[in-house]
Formats: sequence, structure tokens, C-alpha cells
Amino acid sequence: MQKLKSVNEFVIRFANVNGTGSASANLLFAKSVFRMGLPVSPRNEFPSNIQGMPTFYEVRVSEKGYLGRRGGGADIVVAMNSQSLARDMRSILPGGYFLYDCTKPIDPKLVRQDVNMIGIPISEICLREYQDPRQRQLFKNVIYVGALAALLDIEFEVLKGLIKDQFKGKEKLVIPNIYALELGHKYASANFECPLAIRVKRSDKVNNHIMVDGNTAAGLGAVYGGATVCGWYPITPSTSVVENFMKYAERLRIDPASGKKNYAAVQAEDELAAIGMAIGGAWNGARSFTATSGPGISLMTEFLGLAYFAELPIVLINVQRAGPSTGMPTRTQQPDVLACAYASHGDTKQVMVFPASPKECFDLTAEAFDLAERLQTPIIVMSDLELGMNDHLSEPMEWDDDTRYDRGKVLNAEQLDKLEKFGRYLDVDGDGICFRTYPGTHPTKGAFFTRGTSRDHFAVYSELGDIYVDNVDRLERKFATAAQLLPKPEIIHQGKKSAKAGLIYFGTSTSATLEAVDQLAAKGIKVDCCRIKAFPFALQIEQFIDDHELLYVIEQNRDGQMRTLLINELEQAPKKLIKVVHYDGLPITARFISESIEEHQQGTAGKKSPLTAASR
Amino acid sequence: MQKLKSVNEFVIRFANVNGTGSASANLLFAKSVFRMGLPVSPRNEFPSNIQGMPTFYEVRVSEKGYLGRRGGGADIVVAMNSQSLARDMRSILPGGYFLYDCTKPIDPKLVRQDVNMIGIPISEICLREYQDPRQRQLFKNVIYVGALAALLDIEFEVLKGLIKDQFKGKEKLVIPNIYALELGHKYASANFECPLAIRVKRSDKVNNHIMVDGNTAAGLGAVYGGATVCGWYPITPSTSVVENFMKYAERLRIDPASGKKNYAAVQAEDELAAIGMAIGGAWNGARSFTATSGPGISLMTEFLGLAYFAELPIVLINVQRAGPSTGMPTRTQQPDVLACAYASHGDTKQVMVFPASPKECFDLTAEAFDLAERLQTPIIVMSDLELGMNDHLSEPMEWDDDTRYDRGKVLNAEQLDKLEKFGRYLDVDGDGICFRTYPGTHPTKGAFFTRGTSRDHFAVYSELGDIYVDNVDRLERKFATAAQLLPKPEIIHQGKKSAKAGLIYFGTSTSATLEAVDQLAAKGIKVDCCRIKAFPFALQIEQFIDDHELLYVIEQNRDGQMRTLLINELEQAPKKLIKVVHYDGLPITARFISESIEEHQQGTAGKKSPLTAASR
Amino acid sequence: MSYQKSTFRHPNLPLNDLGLTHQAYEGPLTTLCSGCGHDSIGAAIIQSCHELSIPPHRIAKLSGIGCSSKAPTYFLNKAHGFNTVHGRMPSVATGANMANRDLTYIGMSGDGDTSAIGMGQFAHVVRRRLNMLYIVANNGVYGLTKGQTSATADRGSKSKKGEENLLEGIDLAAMAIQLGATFVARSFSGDKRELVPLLKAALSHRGFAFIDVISPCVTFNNHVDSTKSYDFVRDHIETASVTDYVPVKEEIIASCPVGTECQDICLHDGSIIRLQGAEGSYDPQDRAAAMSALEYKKAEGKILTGLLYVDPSAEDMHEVMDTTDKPLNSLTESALCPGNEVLQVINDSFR
Amino acid sequence: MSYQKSTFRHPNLPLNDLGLTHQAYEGPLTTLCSGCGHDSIGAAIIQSCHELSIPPHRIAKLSGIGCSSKAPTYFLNKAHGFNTVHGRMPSVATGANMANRDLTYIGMSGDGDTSAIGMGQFAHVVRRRLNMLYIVANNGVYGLTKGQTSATADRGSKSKKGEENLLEGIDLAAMAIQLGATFVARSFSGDKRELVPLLKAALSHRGFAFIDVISPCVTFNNHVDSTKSYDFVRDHIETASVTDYVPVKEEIIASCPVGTECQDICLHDGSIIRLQGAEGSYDPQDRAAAMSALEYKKAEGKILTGLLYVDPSAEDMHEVMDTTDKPLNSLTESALCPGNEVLQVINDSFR
Ligand SMILES: Cc1ncc(C[n+]2csc(CCOP(=O)(O)OP(=O)(O)O)c2C)c(N)n1
Ligand SMILES: Cc1ncc(C[n+]2csc(CCOP(=O)(O)OP(=O)(O)O)c2C)c(N)n1
Ligand code: SF4
Ligand code: SF4
Ligand SMILES: [Mg+2]
Ligand SMILES: [Mg+2]
Repeated sequence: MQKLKSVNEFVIRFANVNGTGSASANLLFAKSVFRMGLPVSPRNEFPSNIQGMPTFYEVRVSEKGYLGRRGGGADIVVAMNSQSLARDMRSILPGGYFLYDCTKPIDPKLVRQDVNMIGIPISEICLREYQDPRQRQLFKNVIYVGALAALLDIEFEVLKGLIKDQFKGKEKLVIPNIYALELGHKYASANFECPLAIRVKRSDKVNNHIMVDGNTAAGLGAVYGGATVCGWYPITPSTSVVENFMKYAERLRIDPASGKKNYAAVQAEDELAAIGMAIGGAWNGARSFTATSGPGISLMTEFLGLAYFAELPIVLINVQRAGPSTGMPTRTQQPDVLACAYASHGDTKQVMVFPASPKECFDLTAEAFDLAERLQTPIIVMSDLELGMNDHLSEPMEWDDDTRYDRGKVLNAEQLDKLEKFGRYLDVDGDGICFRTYPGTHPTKGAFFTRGTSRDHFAVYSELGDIYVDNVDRLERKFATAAQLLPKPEIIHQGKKSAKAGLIYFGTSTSATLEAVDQLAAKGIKVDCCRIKAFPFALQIEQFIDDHELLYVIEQNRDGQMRTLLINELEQAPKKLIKVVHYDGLPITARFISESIEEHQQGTAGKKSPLTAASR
Repeated sequence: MQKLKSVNEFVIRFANVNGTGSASANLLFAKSVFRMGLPVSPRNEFPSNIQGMPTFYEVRVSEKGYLGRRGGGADIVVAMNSQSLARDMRSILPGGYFLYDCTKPIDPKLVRQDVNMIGIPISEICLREYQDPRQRQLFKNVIYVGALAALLDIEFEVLKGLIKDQFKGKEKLVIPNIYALELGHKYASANFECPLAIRVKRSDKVNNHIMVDGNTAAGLGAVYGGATVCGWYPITPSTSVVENFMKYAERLRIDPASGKKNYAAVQAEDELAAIGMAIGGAWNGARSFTATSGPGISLMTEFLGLAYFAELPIVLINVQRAGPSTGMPTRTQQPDVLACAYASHGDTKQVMVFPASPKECFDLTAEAFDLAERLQTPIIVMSDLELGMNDHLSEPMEWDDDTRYDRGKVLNAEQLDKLEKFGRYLDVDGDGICFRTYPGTHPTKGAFFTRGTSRDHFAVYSELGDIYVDNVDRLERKFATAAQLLPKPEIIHQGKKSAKAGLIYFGTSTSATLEAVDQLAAKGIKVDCCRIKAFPFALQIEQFIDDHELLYVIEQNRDGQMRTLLINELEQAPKKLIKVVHYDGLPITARFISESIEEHQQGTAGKKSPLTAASR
Repeated sequence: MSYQKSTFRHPNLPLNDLGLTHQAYEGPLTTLCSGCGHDSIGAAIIQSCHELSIPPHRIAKLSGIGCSSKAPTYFLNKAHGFNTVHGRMPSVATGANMANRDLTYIGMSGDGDTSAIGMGQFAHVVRRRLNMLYIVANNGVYGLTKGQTSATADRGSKSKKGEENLLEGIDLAAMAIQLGATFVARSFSGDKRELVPLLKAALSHRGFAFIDVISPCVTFNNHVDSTKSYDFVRDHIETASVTDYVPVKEEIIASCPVGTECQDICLHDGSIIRLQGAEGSYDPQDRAAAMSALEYKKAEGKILTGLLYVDPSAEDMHEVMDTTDKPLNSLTESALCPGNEVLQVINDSFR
Repeated sequence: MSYQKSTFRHPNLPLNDLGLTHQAYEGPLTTLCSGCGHDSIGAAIIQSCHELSIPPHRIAKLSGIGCSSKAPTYFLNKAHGFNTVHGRMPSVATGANMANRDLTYIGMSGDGDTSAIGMGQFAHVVRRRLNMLYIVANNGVYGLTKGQTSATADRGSKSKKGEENLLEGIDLAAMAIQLGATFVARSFSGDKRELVPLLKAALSHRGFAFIDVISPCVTFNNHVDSTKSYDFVRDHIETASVTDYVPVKEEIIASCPVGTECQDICLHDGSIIRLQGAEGSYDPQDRAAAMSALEYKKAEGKILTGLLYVDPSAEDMHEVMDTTDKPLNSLTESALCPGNEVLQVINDSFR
């Protein structure tokens, strides 16, 4: 029968039971491919549950470097969960390979004729090899990785190396793990014709890249960005941002003399308190941040309004997840764009930056602290579950040691002495940003009352209309200044002169979009690209829109929220901006994008329900 | 010198110290004009403070029925606050009248030559007439009302009647108050040529209208709408909505047999708890509501998202005030349009209705409970401080006794018995609204788990993409259904065929807008009118926009939030919708609207800062 | 995954007064970790409601967010349930109870859900004396978010990662007593013998009943050095007094076991809480005594369980508010709408 | 309206150790109602800070929303202030203190701001033992929103409209003790003699110091039948023990007045709290005793004031967290940024 053939371009999907330690074995597999010089993108589809439920791990291998989710079925399925066998069998492409535990015979009704069955008696092997039931469970996962090594021609030395790295410090675990790998490897080599028609071959496509998740990078960005005050409250998928900040700070932020901590992180009682702490720290002159997701954003809205109006420089890292409400806590989306842009009652606008890779999570988080203190307003770093919690191939992180933090407009005692009269809300140079002072700076000058109420240039409470208007108009000026200071969009033109159509996208839609561009090109559809990196929007984005007849705004939410921002803030005609939205909780795919655009270009569009998109 | 002349068309401004009981005296004045058959609109400009600060009360008298704030200076100023004399003198029109307490001589530097000074030795009179210092203070206010009666030719009988009504039950207060009125009346008659060139004359322009504030009407609306559960937390300017609900419920909602309450209102610990109570009540089948303002809206965001996604029918009355953050708690604005429309993280949309008069506060609040239960989603009644806390001339409230509450799609035990299988989220008839059950309905059928997470048609938790998409797409269908059920806009065409330009407005911009239409007409500028009453928008609004070349969207916030909604939700070209925004915290004026439009029409527009608008 | 659950039952299963078997009170198969204390609490609730013969559909289950707040999914599936938002169950339960005073309300929360984000709402639902049973499944850790230390973790207890907790743990039972709860107990998910009678008494109590149930998290907080592990709790438990619950019908026959001292406390519905005092035990109707007992046991490093405090005669929220006896959600236009005539009179007051 | 305030001062005003007059600690003219208890608290704070010779600009004033939270505007105007949002001052104070441990933090809140919307944050700032002075100006009503009853209003107290409060009032002092506050006192804005020494001791205490100051609202809660009126409070006050504060420098000379029993408690900075026990008074270092004293006095209908509980040796939050001694907001790149070399090593761990 048909056998899928491919070298270095395929998708393998692992079906496990969560809480059984499969994730680390699956990562071991992904990393081995990575170390063979191949671009790879693992994705963990886990349930909002701790133990016993079906969980999936999909790895895309692509020498071409297409690392967005491919979608559609998998080429290989490793089915280790008896609960989900039927569903797993369905998730495989015709001619694909189905690796399963054949210790117990599989229900014939489940077996598909167009699938190549690879049965390995994993339980039996474990039963034979191990006494301790916990080991029996644990090594199952390692054994199938060993088998895959044989089947897909992964260099065994690479796996050994990874095991050695993984168990640095716990060396006595190295041998048994390698032994388990060998068990799988031996069985596969002995019983199947290895390698399969689908396999990997060493390459050199990863250069000096690293494989890391965005939350780790963001946590490091906060360390390098000089954050010293962190208030936080656990919530998936943002938790690991702060956990990583603390993990690295414990190593890198210890005062050599006293051994004490050069940072303070407090697990707050909830998100209101978490952002309250960040605000207090920022008010007092420390670089302060918090991180949250979903409901946490809603709970922070009152304080976000205060920080906007009282002009306090905090950094908020929003690792978005599928909403609304509790929604799907372990699924990805970009659904908080509007909620963050206009967070809080009254006329408020918030500054956002949109990282698209772990490296950008690092860079933009670090830069966010400069921007916050320069603009004296909250900076919201808009990541999401796909970027934050999955490992991604990424350029290595870099830091220029000559970097000096931009602490913004702050007056010290000497400067205050020179000053005749200090006015906290005097816009001396017209950029809408005024000078502030830290508490405790000067015995007699520079003290003022920070408040969420209307106030005059000297921070005195006022209910006079013209004073109020003067103040909120200045905040608008400040917002215009922000548009100039923020990271510029990444614009790609296909040819000399711009194409008819342009794609606008941001964050984790990037890799899928770039793959889609190639797919469209193959079909003769030329499009230019504009990746948004920040809000308020830079001039270049407006220019890009003006330069094209038609724009497809690609995003991962139902309502086309970024499109709303573009229309509203740039006064663009809605008709010109076409919604391309994918919102089923799984990362958007190139196929979905290119097909949607193709259909639209052929006018065959019509409201296609992303329902089908879910299965693409 | 020049003396302003006018009969039944003028503005009088009272300057007092707050906490001195002046408001009731000033209302006494306004009501007397009202009872003389004249349209009148009193406005209280009070500080966010309890005692001792300057407070103002402006009354516009307009036989023509123009009841929006006129703006500009006042014709008559009653200056009873020595602190604010200078400012008060400035607030008067050339040729206007300045009534003050001449017991102590006024600083000549303050006196304007183009103003008619009317000195009355009020303190002296009080000192002579009263022993008790508290009376001396209290009756000052009554005395100037008496004086005004003589100066402006107000029928003394009318004042007497009002005093009698006011002190029903405390009759012994009637005589002394009338006596105080006479003191003022006598002094004025004796010392000035009464009436002045500016005065009132009995008319018949108020028909059967009433004078009441919007919060009282909304509170009554909740009583008539059948609200039984109320969770609330005090905040200006929404507090009196619930206070009035309770006041009337205590009278009208007592079980005749037991004397117990047919309602339950709990003062919550904060706004999160307040809306949580409303949600709990709604979930359990009671008509439930809460009311709040400003920061309260931000704090309710998380629960609003839950109510949207779990589909719970609550009513939220938002009496808007000037934001952002604490902003100006005692000033008016319409600044929460966006915050409410897209309240909460994730893809959320909320239903809003926009009352423009006390009668509509009553009608729309009552109707909101039907809409909420029909649509199974929160209904936000968007009032504001100007409407909620000031007395307005309004059509009387009406109730059709044949009205039956629309409890929406709810299954009882019998219906469940007939049903083979109950699915809480089955859209049986395609309107996006599904059948619900109250807890405790049936021993074996109809029970389900309400949650903020994604779920299938049978309310079972699910993380599958297509199930999620199916659900949120249904919510979009429901939103489309809402657009059909909601109150339609009020559209006024000047002529047979529609004018080139149209005005779009809502809520408390209405009276000023209608006055502006006349002002524009007088200048030969013809415009049609469309008053928005609800969001999502009815077809007629889209039609109205299509029928006009140019539309002016008039609103009281900085960012033109309703315009944003129109552009975004109706896919309208921004260029076609012109922002006319007034946001200094005082109610918008006809003059501001007409001048802004005129300028724009003459192309002389340019970014005019509403700063100047403040002084219009 | 209820379908997986065998529905086979032994033919002559015991029926309660409603003629219902234990099965009528169960829920679908749990998705919590096997061994999670929360499921034992669920089992105890099923048994208690069955034995008390409460019609399952007349119970309302409310919870916040967390593994503990998921637990209600797995018991009483004939009852409506509401998984609200994190820490805000108390306000939703308050509104629900306002709307219908005739149902039995069971609130299930976690230590994070209640002592951290929910602290404010917890304090106020206690103070309002809402008529409900409020259970905290207390494991000293955030289970669902994978093991962060919670505010009820004891000082000195170590996290799975080995970090020592340096802050005092909050004793929710002590707080409940201080804030005016009229039924306060503590128990252990591993001790059904103690938990079930307490649950029955709490369900029969009119007013706010609180039970702090120590409920170990086998995945994140069951290690040595944790003071919320099965082993540690078993070793440090000390019972205030053995509680027995005597339903109304048995009243006459039930008698105090010979050779023991008993104290009977009669509840609002006529049922009885029978206490066999351990030595050195106090009268649980004495608030001050209860408070100091908690203080002193804590100082001794003991976990005081059992019925800690009860005031069987206190008013509940509806009595305080003087709401009508009929459920508010059952009232119709006739009782709710004053009609146009009245409205016209009101209009006149505005002229 | 500070301009209105006469700045004339008697030439030889007393100077403190910093050479500053009382005036250096004042603020602009108040906008609170004349007679409002909150302004008396402000005056006592001014006096205490002046007499303690704390540099005014090294104090940070934080508050929530309410008349009480406005009060800080009217004292210490050389100090930075932060009027945060309603009920959330504790978290902002926590962040501020994290950023700079060297300032003196005074949090001023109201009974509504703390016991209602702020209950959760209050409980947790206490538990974290933040080094600050937290004052609740307790008038039993919501002043700024015109007189709604608050959660600290006593049961049976009547509102100005005559409605009786049927719920137990929350005793914030008792809660603070239970949640681990290391300095807890209660006082009365009408009794400067008691309040000032308590303020000084609290300001000298290291850790979380809480003072519940009953502070009548003359406009909305000073009528007969109110238990928070000037008259009622004066009539029902009972002092736990008379507190005197002895600063470091006086230590040697100061001695216990003859014929009285004194207890000296030495604070972290060497200053001393000297207590003259009223009869039947307890040792304020005994937590359990403090709790029961509060219980029993309440039962007697008395308001127990004075120093209720103190633990002078407890660690504060920074010690628990082991933060560096330097204010975090003073650290620069050299201390904060690990540099590129380290980053490259980290990169390697991701290959
Ligand atoms: C507003 C909000 N913040 C955070 C979360 C993430 N979250 C889910 S459960 C949980 C804590 C659960 O701890 P606990 O209440 O003790 O329940 P357990 O899982 O231990 O039984 C948190 C922080 C959330 N769902 N919502
Ligand atoms: C989030 C929010 N809710 C409500 C309010 C309205 N509000 C202002 S002050 C206050 C209560 C003040 O009471 P308290 O703290 O006792 O201070 P007091 O005025 O009595 O001194 C309330 C409810 C607000 N400002 N913000
Ligand atoms: S993680 Fe802990 S609390 Fe959650 S289900 Fe597992 S054992 Fe129970
Ligand atoms: S209202 Fe009450 S609390 Fe507010 S300032 Fe006046 S007296 Fe003080
Ligand atoms: Mg827990
Ligand atoms: Mg108060």
C-alpha cells in the first residue's frame, strides 16, 4: 500500500496521557532533530487538567524552515493513549505511519487500511525490563523515542548527548535512559525495515539558533531590562514568565557582598494586587512589572486606567489565551487586542508591543522598560500561549553591553535645586511627557500628590473644564510621541514596486503567514507583507496601507480586533481591509491563510466558517 | 447702562458654598418657574466634596423649550459665596444682573461696569430676624429666592404652594419658610424697580410634563420591570439609582399578607461582588441588576465577560461620569461607550441602550429586563451624571397594565418532561438563543453546569476547536438577533428628501443637538437627525448613514467612541463620519455643536480644541 | 467521560426516604488526579446528601476556579452547578440565594480560591450569614496552576521544590468564627468518619456553615516537609470533640453510648448534633473558647478538627433582610408591578 | 486653597532635632468638614512626625479613596503622596516599599476603603508584614458617598436615616492581630493624648503597624443612636493600658512615675514603649490574651483602646524576602544587568 515518502519535511504527532512525563520524552525527540541541523517546531496541545486526560504533542520538521503549524493530518502518529486511539487514527494522513503499543491487540475496527501500522510491544518490554511500576510507566516514553530514532534515522549519538545534558548532576539516570532508548532502537531495527520512507537527514539549517519558549525569553528580558519589582499571580499561560524571571534572578541578581537579592518578587493575592504592586514600585522609581493572561487582564483594567491617567511606567506582559471569560485556558489566541488597547473606563489608550519570536520576547520585554519610563505609561507586551509556552527555533538572544537604561524624564535633587518651580504636569517641550520626581528626592522641592483625578500642571486637584481638557489633550500628544518611539513594522516588498495586495499580521501569525506568501506565490499571487510590532501605529503602517489596493489583516481572534484598531486609529476605509481570522484555539496555519486569500481573490469567498479551518 | 432684556428666555446661575442646603432653595426657584408653565432645566455643578467648597446651580428658562445647557455667561448671577466672587463676576454676560449680599461692602476692584449690581443685605436681615445661627444660615437661601420672586415676577402663590408641598408632614416649618420668602420679596420690591427687564411670564408650555432626575426614573423602572435582586456598591453618580429603587420598593413591594419584602437589595463589599450577586440572581431565575459608574465599570469587566460567555441575563445601569480613572467624579461625560461595548478580555460584545430623558430611563430600564432575559446576556443602560442627577422636564412615566414580562426561553418541568434530551446550548431555531432551565426545576432533567469555559451543546466542558468555534459563532448570531429586538433609532428628516448632512447623537447630547439644528437652519444649513437608542445598531442607522453624504457624530468624550463603534460595526468609511466631541465635564451645548458644524462646512474647521468649547 | 463509568449496581442497594439510591447523587467520572483529596470530599458529600434525603435537584452547587472548584462536576449531577470565576463564588452564591431561598446551597472552593483572591468576598459572605454550606478543600497549594504555595500553607512547610514558606498561614476557620459564621468546623478528606456527620450537621444548620477540609494534593503537596500531606495531617490531627449527627426521626431512639459524656445541640430543623467531648474539650457554643482553643492548639503544632463553633439560633441573611418566604424568582407581575395608577400618583409628586 | 492659610508663625517656635518647626510638617488647608475626626488624626500625625524628627520628605503617604483617603493631602506636604484607587492602597504600598525600603510609609484609609472593597488586600498586606504604618480612620460610614453604613458599623447602631444595622461590625484590629500584624492599636481621633504616643511607637516599630482610629463623621454619623459619634465613643472607651513613648535619646533619664506599675517594651530602634497598666490589663505581647480581651470587652459593650498587641522582634517583609539593603530603585545597570557574556552561556543551554 501507499507509504508517505519524505526526507526532512513531515509532521509527527504524539498522543499521550497527561501527567505521565511524556512531554520531556517528546521534547527529547524534537531536540534530537534540532541537533541534526533541522528546523523543527514542537507544539504541546495540553488539557486544562493535571493528570489522566488526553494530551498531544505535534512536531513539525521542515528543512525549508516552515515552522508554523502545518495543520491537516500528521504523517506519523505515536499513539500511547488507549483512550484516544480512535481519534488518533483519524488524525493521520493516508499512507502515514501509526506507531502504537501492540502488547495488547488493537481493536481491528479501529485500524485503517490506508495507514502503515507499526506495533511495538512497549508495555511488554517494560514489564520484562523493569520491576518498579513507576519506571515501567516512565521508560515507555523513552522507548518509543528510541524506536523512532531507528525508524527515522536519527543519530543515536545525538540522543545520547541530549540525555547526558538533560541529567547533568543526576548522572546515575543517564545509563538507564540510554538503555531504554536502546531497547526501542533495537526492537525497531530488528522488526522493521529501517529507516522508513519518511525520515530525517542531517542538515545545516539551524546555524547558531536556539530552541526556547517565549516566556523564558521574556523572563530573561525582564532581568536584562533591569526589572527589580514584580507583583504577580499565577495563571496559565503567563505563569512561567515570572517563574523564569525568578529562576534567573536567583542566579544573576544576587548582591555579591551580602548574598542578598537585587530584586523583589511577590506572589500577590490576585491580579488587582499584582498590578497594584507594579504601580507602587513604578511610582517609587523602580522598574516594575507583572504578567498575566485572560481574566487577569480584565481584573487589571481599573489599575490600568489609573496608570494611564496618573502616568505611571509599568510593564505588563499579557500571554494571551483563548477567551472570552475562562475560555480555553490551554489554547492559544490573540483575543485581547481591543481589551488592552482601550483598557479601562473613560477615554484611555494603552501602548502595546507584539513579539513574534522568543528573541523578540527578550528584546521587546527589555525595551518595554525603557519605553515605559520614557513615556510614563504602561507598556503591554502582547505574547500568547503558542509563543510563550512552546519551544521555538529562534535567533540567539543578544545584549549590547554599552546599553544604558533610559530612565526617562526624572529630576534629581540637584536639578530640582536649579528649578524655580516644579510642575509635575508641565509639558515643557511639547512632547506631552512631563518631568517626574521620585519620593524622597529633595527636602523641600519636587513633592507632589499622585492621583487618578483631574489635576492642574502642579498636580493640584481641579474640576475646571479647561484644566481637564488641557490635561487629556496632552495625553493625546504623548500618544503621538509614542507612535514615533515605538518599534517600526517589518515590511517586505515582493518586487521593486509594491504588489496590489498586502498582508498585515503580528505575533504568532508570522511564520504561517510567511509560508502562505510562498504558497500564494506558487499560485501566482504576489503579496507584500507588513508585520505590526507596536501600537500606536507607526507612520510606515499607514503608508503600507496607502500603497496597496487591498489588505488582508491576519489575526487569531473572532472579531478582527487588530483590523478594528487599524480602521479606527488610522481612519482607514473598512472595505479596504479584509478580515482573515482563525480562532479555534490552535495556532493559525499557512494553508488557512493562503486558501482564504485565494478564495477571496477569486471572489469565491463568502463567509467561510473557520470551523472548517479548525481541521485544516 | 445696558440692561439685558428678556421674557422667559434666560439663564440664572447660583453660586453657593456646598453643604449649606442651597440646592433645595435653588430647586425651589426652578420648580416655581416650572409651575408657571415654563420649560426649565436646572443643573447642579457640585464639587467632589461634602462641605465648604464652591458649588454652582444653573437654571435655564426657555419658553421655546431649549433645555440643553446654553453655555456662555449667565444673564443673572446669584453670588452667595465670598470665596468665588471674582469668578462669579466673570461668569456674567454684559448687561446682566449680579445679585449679592451687600451686608459687607463688595471689593470695588471686583465690580464690573457692564453689570447691574443688585445688593441685598441678606446676612443683616438674617441677623436681625433670627437668633439660631443655623436658621440664619439656612434662611439666607430662602430669602434670595423670595427676592428673585419679586425681581423676576414669579407668582408668590406658586412659591407658597411649593413650600407647602415640600414640608408635608413638617407643617410647622411652612410658616417660617414663607416668612423668609416674604423678607426677600419685601426688600427687593422696596428697593428695586420690579420686575426687571429680564423676567418670567406665566405660560402653558409644560403640559402634563414632570420634573424628575433620571436616576429616580431608572430606579422606578427597575421596580416596574420586576427586578427582585439587586447587588450594589455606592459610587457617584449612580448611587441614587439603587437608593430610589429601594425607596420605592419599600413602599410598593411589600407582601400584603406578611409585610415582608418582595425584593432583596444588598450593599455589596465592592463592584465585583455587586455584579456577582446580580449574576447569581439571574442564574437562579430572578430579575437582577446592579448600577455603577466610572471605576465600577472597570471592576465589573471580568464578570461582564463571564455573563456574556455563560449567557446570563443581568441589567447593569452605568451612570457615566468624567474619566479616565477617578477622573472628575461629579462631572458628566459619555466616556464608557467602548469600555462597555467590548467589556472584558477575549472576543466579547455587550448590548447597550441609551436613554435621553427621565422617561426613557424609566422605559429602557424596565425594558432592559425583558431584553436581558430574551437575549440571555447583560444589558447595559448607558445613562450619565447630567441625565441621572439633574432634574429634567420630561414626559410623564406610563405603564401599560397589560404588559407581561418576557422571561425569554426558559423550560419548566412539564416542558422538560416532553423533551427527549435537553441541550442548554442547542440553537434549535437559529436565532442564536438557546433554552435554559432554572436550578431546582426537575428531579432528573434539565440540570447542567454553567461555566466560563468552552462547552458543547450539552454544557459539557470541551477544548475541541470546532466545538469552540460553533459556540462563539452562535453568540455572533445572537448578537445579530439583538440588533433586531433592540429599540430603533429616532430619525428626523428636515424635508421630503434627506439633507446632505446628518447628525448622529445619543443620550444627553439630544436637547443641545436639537437646539443646534434650529440654529443651523437659521443659518441656512439643513441637517437630518438620527438618535441612537441601542447597540448593536439597528438597520435604520446604517440606512441613515447611507442616505447622507456627511455625518456628524456628536458625543461627550474625547476619543469619539460612538463613532468608532459606527465605523467598526457598520463597516463605514471614517472619512464620512465627522467627530464632534465635547468633553470638559460640563454638558454639551447647542452653540458648540452648531459652530463646530458650521466651521466644518465652511472648511474652516481644523482641529479646534474643545478647550474653548469649555467656555462656550 | 461518564460513559466510561459502569452503571451496574447491586440490585438491593439501600434507598433513602425519597426512595433514591446512592447513585442518584453521583456525578460523572472524575478528571482529578487519582488520590486527590477533593474526590474524597465529593464522596462524603454524596453520602451525606443521600442519607439526609435531600432531593438532589433541589441542591445548587457553586464554585470558583481550581481543581477543588472543578470537583462539584463530579458529584450530584442532578443538581445545577455554577463554576463561576476565580475567588468570586461567594457573591454569586449570595445572589443565587437571594433569588431562591428554598434551595440547598453548597459552595466548594479551594484555599487559593478563598484565602487569596477570594478573601474579601469570603469575609463578607460570612458576615452576611448567608444560608449555605461553604467548603474549602484546603491543600495549601495551587493545584490547577501546578503547585504554587497558597496563603493557607503553614509557616515552615516546604514546597515540592524545597522552598520554605516563611509567612504565617491563614486559618480560615478562625477567620470565619471571628467574622460571625454560625457553624464552623474543620476536618480531613482522609477521615470520612468525621467528615460525613459534620457535613450533615452543616447542611441542616440554618445560616452560614463553613468547613475547612484539609484535602491533600497528591501531585504537588503530598511530600515530606509538607504540612498538608496525608501523613503529616494524620499524625498531627486532634479532634475537638467527636461529632455525631442525629436526624429528626431518630431523635427518640438514639441515646448516648454508655460510659461517655455527651452534649446535644439541637439545630433549627430539630435534628441534633451529639458531641462526645475529647478530654480538655470546650463548649463549641462559646466563641471566645473556640478562638483560644484554636490559638493554643496551633501553638502546640496540632491541627484541631471537628465542630469548632456553632450558634444554632442565629438569624440568616433573609431573616435579617426580612425577605418574603416565597422564592423571589417565583414572583410574577401581580406581586412585582405596582401598575399605572400608582405610577400616575408618583408622576404627580414630580410636578 | 493653601494660599488662604496664614503662614505667620510665632518667632520662637520649638525646633526638632532636624531644626524643623511644626510648620515643616503641615499641609494646605483642609477641605474636609469642620469637625471631621480625620483632620484631628492628621494633626496628630504632624505632631508625631515632628517630634520624632523624621525628615518630612523621607515619608511617603499612600491612601485609597474616601474622605479619610483625602486627608493625607492636608498633612506633610513635603512628602510625596499617592491617592490610589478605592480599597487598593495596600498593594500599591507594597510595591512602593519593595522599590525603596528606606522611606517611612504611612497608609491612610477609611473603614469602607479597608473593610469592604479593601478587605482582601488588607488581609494580605498584614500577612506579609509590610514595614509600614496603616491607619484606618474609622467612622462606620461612607463619608464621601454621603452616609451609607459601612462594614465596621456596630450591630444595633442606627444610620442617620434611622435604619438599624443588623450585621456584626468587623473589628479590623482583631483581624489584624489574627492575620499576624506585629503592632496593633486602637484609638480615638478625639484623644490626642493617647493617639500621639501610639503613632510614635507605631512609626518606630519595624514591621506592619496597624491603628484603628475611631474618627467620627460629623456630617453623617455623629447623631444619637450612632455608636461612632463623639459622645458615644467618649462614654464607652476603655483603655487597655496607658501608653507612653520614650525615644532613644531620653532612655536613661526617663523613669516610671512613682506609685505606678510600668512595663517597658523595647522596640527595634532602641526606643521604648512604656505601659502603665490599667487594672485587669494584660501583656500586649500575648496574642491569645489580646484576642480574648477584645472578645470580652466587646461583649461588655466597651471599646478597648490603646496598644492591643505588639511583637517588637518579628521580621518584616524585606527580611523574609532577603532583599538587599540598598533601595532597589537606586540600583543601576552594573548591579542589574548580567551582560552579554552570561547571555551567550544561557543561549547555549537552549541548543
Ligand atoms: C482571575 C484568575 N486568576 C488566576 C487564575 C488561574 N488559576 C486557576 S486555579 C488557581 C488557583 C487554584 O488554587 P486552589 O483554589 O487552592 O484550588 P486547587 O487547585 O488547589 O484545588 C489559579 C490561580 C484564574 N483562573 N483566574
Ligand atoms: C471602585 C470605586 N467604587 C466606589 C467608589 C465611590 N466611593 C468613594 S469613597 C467611598 C467610600 C468611602 O468610605 P470610607 O473609606 O469609610 O471613607 P470616609 O469617606 O468614610 O472617610 C466610595 C464607595 C470609588 N471611588 N471607587
Ligand atoms: S493537582 Fe492536586 S489538587 Fe489538582 S487534582 Fe491533582 S491532586 Fe487534586
Ligand atoms: S463627610 Fe464625614 S468623613 Fe467626610 S469630611 Fe465630612 S465629616 Fe469627614
Ligand atoms: Mg489549593
Ligand atoms: Mg468611613
